[in-house]
Amino acid sequence: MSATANRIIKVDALARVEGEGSLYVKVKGDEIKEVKFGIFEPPRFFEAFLVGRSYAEVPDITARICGICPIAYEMGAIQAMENAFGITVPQPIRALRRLIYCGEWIESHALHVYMLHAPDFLGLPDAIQLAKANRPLVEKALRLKKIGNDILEVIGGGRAIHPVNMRVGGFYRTPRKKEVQALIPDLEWAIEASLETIQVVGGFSFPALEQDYTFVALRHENEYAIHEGRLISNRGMNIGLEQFLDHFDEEHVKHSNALHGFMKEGKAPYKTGPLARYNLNYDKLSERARQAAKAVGLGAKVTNPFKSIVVRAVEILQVCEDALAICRSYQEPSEPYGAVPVKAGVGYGCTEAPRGICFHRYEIEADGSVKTARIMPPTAQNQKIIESDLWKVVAANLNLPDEDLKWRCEQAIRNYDPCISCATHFLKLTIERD
Amino acid sequence: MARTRPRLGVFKFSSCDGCQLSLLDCELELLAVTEAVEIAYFLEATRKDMKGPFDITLVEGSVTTPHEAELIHKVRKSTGTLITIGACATSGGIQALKNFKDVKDFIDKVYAHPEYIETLATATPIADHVTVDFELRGCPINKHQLLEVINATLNGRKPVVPKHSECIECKSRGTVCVMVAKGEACLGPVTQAGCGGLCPASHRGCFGCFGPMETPNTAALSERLKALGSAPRDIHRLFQTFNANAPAFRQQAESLEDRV
Amino acid sequence: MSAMPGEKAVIDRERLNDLISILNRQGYTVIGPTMGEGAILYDVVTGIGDLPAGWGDEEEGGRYRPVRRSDQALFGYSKPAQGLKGHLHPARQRLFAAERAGNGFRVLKDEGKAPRYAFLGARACELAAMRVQDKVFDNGAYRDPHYFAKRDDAFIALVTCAQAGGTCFCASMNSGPDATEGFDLKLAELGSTFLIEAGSERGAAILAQLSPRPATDADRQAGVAQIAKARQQSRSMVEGVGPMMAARLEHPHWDEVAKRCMTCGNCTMVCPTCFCTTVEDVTDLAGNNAERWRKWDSCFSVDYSYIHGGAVRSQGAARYRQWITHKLSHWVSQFGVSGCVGCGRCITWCPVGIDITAEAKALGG
Amino acid sequence: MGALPMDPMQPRPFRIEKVRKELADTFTLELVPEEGGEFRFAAGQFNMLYVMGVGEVPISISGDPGDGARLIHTTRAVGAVTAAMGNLKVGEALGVRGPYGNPWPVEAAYGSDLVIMAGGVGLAPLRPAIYQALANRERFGKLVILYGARSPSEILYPKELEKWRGRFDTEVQVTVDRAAEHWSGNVGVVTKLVKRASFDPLHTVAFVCGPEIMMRYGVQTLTGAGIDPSNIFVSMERNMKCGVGFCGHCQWGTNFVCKDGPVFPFDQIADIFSIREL
Ligand SMILES: Cc1cc2nc3c(=O)[nH]c(=O)nc-3n(C[C@H](O)[C@H](O)[C@H](O)COP(=O)(O)OP(=O)(O)OC[C@H]3O[C@@H](n4cnc5c(N)ncnc54)[C@H](O)[C@@H]3O)c2cc1C
Ligand code: SF4
Ligand code: SF4
Ligand code: SF4
Repeated sequence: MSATANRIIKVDALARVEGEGSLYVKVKGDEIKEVKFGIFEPPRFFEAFLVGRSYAEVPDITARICGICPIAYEMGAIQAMENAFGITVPQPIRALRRLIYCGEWIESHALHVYMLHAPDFLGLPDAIQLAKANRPLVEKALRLKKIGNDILEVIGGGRAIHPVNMRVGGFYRTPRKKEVQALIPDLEWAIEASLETIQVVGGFSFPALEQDYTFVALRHENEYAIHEGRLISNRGMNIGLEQFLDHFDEEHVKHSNALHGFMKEGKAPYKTGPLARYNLNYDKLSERARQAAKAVGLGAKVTNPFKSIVVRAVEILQVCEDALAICRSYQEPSEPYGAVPVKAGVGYGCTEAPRGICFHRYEIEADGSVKTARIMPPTAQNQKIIESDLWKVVAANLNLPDEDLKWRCEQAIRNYDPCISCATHFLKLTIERD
Repeated sequence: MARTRPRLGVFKFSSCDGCQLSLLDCELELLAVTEAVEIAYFLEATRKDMKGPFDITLVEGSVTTPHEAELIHKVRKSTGTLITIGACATSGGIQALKNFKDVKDFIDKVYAHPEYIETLATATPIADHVTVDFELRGCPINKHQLLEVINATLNGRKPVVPKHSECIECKSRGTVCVMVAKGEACLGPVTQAGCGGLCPASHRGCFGCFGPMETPNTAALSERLKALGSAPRDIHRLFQTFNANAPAFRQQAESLEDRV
Repeated sequence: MSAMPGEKAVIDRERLNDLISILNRQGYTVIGPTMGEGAILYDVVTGIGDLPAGWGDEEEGGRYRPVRRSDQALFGYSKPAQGLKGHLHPARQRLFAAERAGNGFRVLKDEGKAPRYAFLGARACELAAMRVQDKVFDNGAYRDPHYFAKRDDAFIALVTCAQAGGTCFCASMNSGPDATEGFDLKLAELGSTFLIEAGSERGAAILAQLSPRPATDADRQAGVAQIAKARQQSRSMVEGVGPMMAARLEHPHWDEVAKRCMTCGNCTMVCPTCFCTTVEDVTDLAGNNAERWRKWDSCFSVDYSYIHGGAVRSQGAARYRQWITHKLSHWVSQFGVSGCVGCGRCITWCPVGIDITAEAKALGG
Repeated sequence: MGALPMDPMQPRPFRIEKVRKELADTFTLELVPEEGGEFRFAAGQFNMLYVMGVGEVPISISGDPGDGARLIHTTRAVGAVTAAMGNLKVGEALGVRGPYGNPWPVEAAYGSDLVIMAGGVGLAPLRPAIYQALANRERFGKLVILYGARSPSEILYPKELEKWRGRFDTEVQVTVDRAAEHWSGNVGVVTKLVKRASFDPLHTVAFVCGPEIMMRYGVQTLTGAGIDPSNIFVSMERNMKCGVGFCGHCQWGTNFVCKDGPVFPFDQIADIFSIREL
């Protein structure tokens, strides 16, 4: 192929991601002119129509931002309200919250690892083909995913998508002991299955790409942070949620309906999600999780984004262990929820959605209505860094035929398990070479 | 009885992805579904991008942009049975809240460069644009109902998706009525069954994910909610959430507007 | 003491534990009142600890609240939220399964074994309701084996009411608060003891094992007084309601009720005599295996009266009319008994508090 | 507890011996029980027919009550179950429960004139009565068959109607709502035929079956002609899920159409016949 010929590579819609986005790559000779990861998911204006709603409705409404990680939205909104009203929930409620979040992680990670991402490493279009090649593996994957959903259903009030049971101050109904204990045998199985998952995906071959990322994740003293903590980075940042907007911002760029997040300092891109969590909270992983990671060659630092699939597998193990421990020690709380002293104020919430931090800030009026709402979903925050990864991937693979390059780019995007619905959704992948 | 495998397409419009995820959430049945139908287009699950025509198409999401308004006609032309899934596709969904507001104002609130945003003033259900063969309600849909609709379509029977009230489902599972026993505001009596009666079983009132039931007497319910102490504003909010644009709910909310 | 049917005796309340264990040993699953999530509900009980000691209920049109009593009565409420219908005539019941065989299909034998129920604490109105449903499911020409598999052998330990609930009107329907037949044991809670009598031989045999002592006159009188008190009810059904309704099938009042009625069907779901069902056909994806299920239905749903081209009862008014005229009038012509036993559940559990006795009065006027 | 006693809700498989397309949307199935034996029924009774996995619907028996060897049903495909039934092929199976319901009182009409009035597929449930009457022709006075269809192409059993018309002892009159060019017969509603028919109203029994609106006018015309309401019989349709009085769906006033009907003497239902939405 001549270096000066026009090459246009076009993929209209990126698959195996949630939502709809596009990629546009312009190459002139060996020079990359432009890389745009665009999100054409039609805007749905959540922040605008939350205004005037009651604080109590916000968790259910924000859940609808994303069907893949509704807990991230419900929990973030709930914590923000509790923060505004000065509520601290008792330990058993906190444990249940972590448990349901573990459910979302198991479900989402199992879905992504096996059904969305693994086929890339195996050169298959989808998990259906994978099932043809290795049906027992896919059956196991589905069972693992189901265990995540079962947790969501038991704690969330009967459904995994947009669960109905979480509220400001606790839960509408706390599950009975026998309902929670019924999850134990499956979780015991899930730990074995996640160990096996680490083995399987750890054995994939990973395209070379090392990046010097700025990682941002939640950090909690006593646990692998999921639903609570301070925000830290590998560059020394350590802030409370209320300082988030002092350090981070987002901008509206033409090629995307999602706002692009950046760090104010140096207007720099940053990375959130599994790799960030792993690198920043390695010490909080369970011994078993660290050993399993080590067995497939993962140390305390991982900077190849393609290895995120292995990190996700390690995280599945971690949350299965956490979930099992919570189920084993579960005692029915005396009250499902506490009083909610509504008052005017500002509240912040931030949790680790499976794909990264999800930040909420609300201003509440004295009658409990929302005055302003601001939500920064993980995928919006990762957009810039995705583009930066893509830049490198394209540069390193210019010799690949269009089809292969396109696929490699898609795979690089899928490293982020981007949830475009959240970020606003339609991924069009266009690679233009002139 | 060997049948030819029908081709299934799954399309997304403005939505949260939750309804199509419901298909992947059918963990125990998923492989059987992929054996019974050929998944020919389903972006969330496969890179395979097969062109139509499709025998069965599932459409998630509502029409909110000029592009979507065009696309839905192409989808209709390329499919046999068109099934819409979810509140977005069947009534406009949560984003139809913008129908009641000034969209420009919304865009200004959320985006720094409103000029980049291409959107229609309304979010509308698919059936407002093209003929729909079956509407499956819910925010999100119930995965068992989704399987039932696929199954019934394959087997040529009428899907068992009753249109009666949520109360019937609630009572059938033995849940204690939260409105009667706790005085909670509940949309169950005017909401279509389908979710399985989740909210009352979780000790809270139904908030209408499945939209209006077949003959919803929303006025009678509003009166009752008022008597139970709900402020008109709260009743208005209740009708104007996940199925705000469904006619019965929209009208009830409108009739409360002067008192909000 | 040997207990003869009809003879009254007294047992201590702790003896209920023995009663439950004897029934369990005889293979019965004992169903009794429990304090469930938000209301008193029938559920499996394994000892008196499961019974709702000290709980009563407050009931009005569209309103129910469990309330604490000043004593520790085990049966101190009026009636559980839903009756025993769900046990004998479950909300979902598989009728049969079929599998494809060659060109045709085979109907598979149902190997399922029906549960053997003992109902502890059944109220007189609930027993009356069972006897109403007996007539529905054995109509002379056909007998429903699914219902009778559970009903035929059911053991009934009736507990008469010590007081009426806010919506009860069984006295005017002659179906309570006392019953004279159809039970195996009949109990009345008198403080820490129970007045008890057997209504069948198997009841008598069990009673003999409960260390009964003969009832004194004072015990008997306390029992009589209790029933008399429970007969004091704030509601009653208008007299001659059957013929009256049959003559008012076209009446402006139907449209008036329709303004309030939400056609939600709660009344039919909680009614212990409502028997209507629909069927559901389910298949596997390949269509090689099928099942047919029977599910509770309600005359308030549109599909209920659907015939090709449209529903017969498209209007809410017509559906409310079907319900109340069936309960109070047409049922009598069909089965020789009223379809309403006056339990008041439809009044309590109607979310808007529509009151069958008030509507009957309004129509009669 | 041992095996459940005979379950009235359980269908018996019958094999399809023959399929005949009657009209564009109407077909006749001839069935024999897979387990062998005969199927006995009375004219006017119906069966619940089960298409495996699709559903079960009430369909009148339209064959000859004198012939127990074959069970015959004529069905119009209007929805999911009837359409699926129409797609069944010879050799496939259909579930049958029945026969149910009250029959046409053919024997009670012995000694009188018999008027049979049918509209559309309503002729199917009456055909067994016609077979029975013809088999016992000498026991009746006049035998009059009045039939109305929407158009000439929608006339059910045209050959048989022709055959019966050819008999010297039977009067057959056919009319259509909308005529086509080649149609030289009557045009108009079926009730118009009553005037022209010859029978002795004081000694006549009439059977009426067709759409409810047609039956309403039919009964009016027949009583107008002097037939006593107690001698007029109509066959009613209501939603049915069980056919044996358990499901409640077919209630109509005090009646269960499945067991108190579908055939009713008009005088017994006259007071509710015209109440809307009952
Ligand atoms: C006693 C009796 C005898 C009948 N005899 C015949 C006959 O000989 N030939 C014939 O073509 N039709 C007859 N019908 C009508 C036939 O039962 C309906 O056309 C059929 O039930 C439609 O079912 P579907 O699923 O195809 O249609 P849909 O319109 O999809 O109906 C859905 C469901 O509603 C119910 N339903 C709809 N229409 C009727 C109806 N008219 N009666 C009862 N249930 C209904 C059924 O459960 C049906 O499955 C008779 C009906 C009754 C009550
Ligand atoms: S109609 Fe009402 S009062 Fe009568 S038995 Fe039924 S639920 Fe009880
Ligand atoms: S009142 Fe309605 S639901 Fe109840 S038995 Fe009568 S017809 Fe059936
Ligand atoms: S009477 Fe009450 S419970 Fe019954 S359908 Fe009407 S509103 Fe619902």
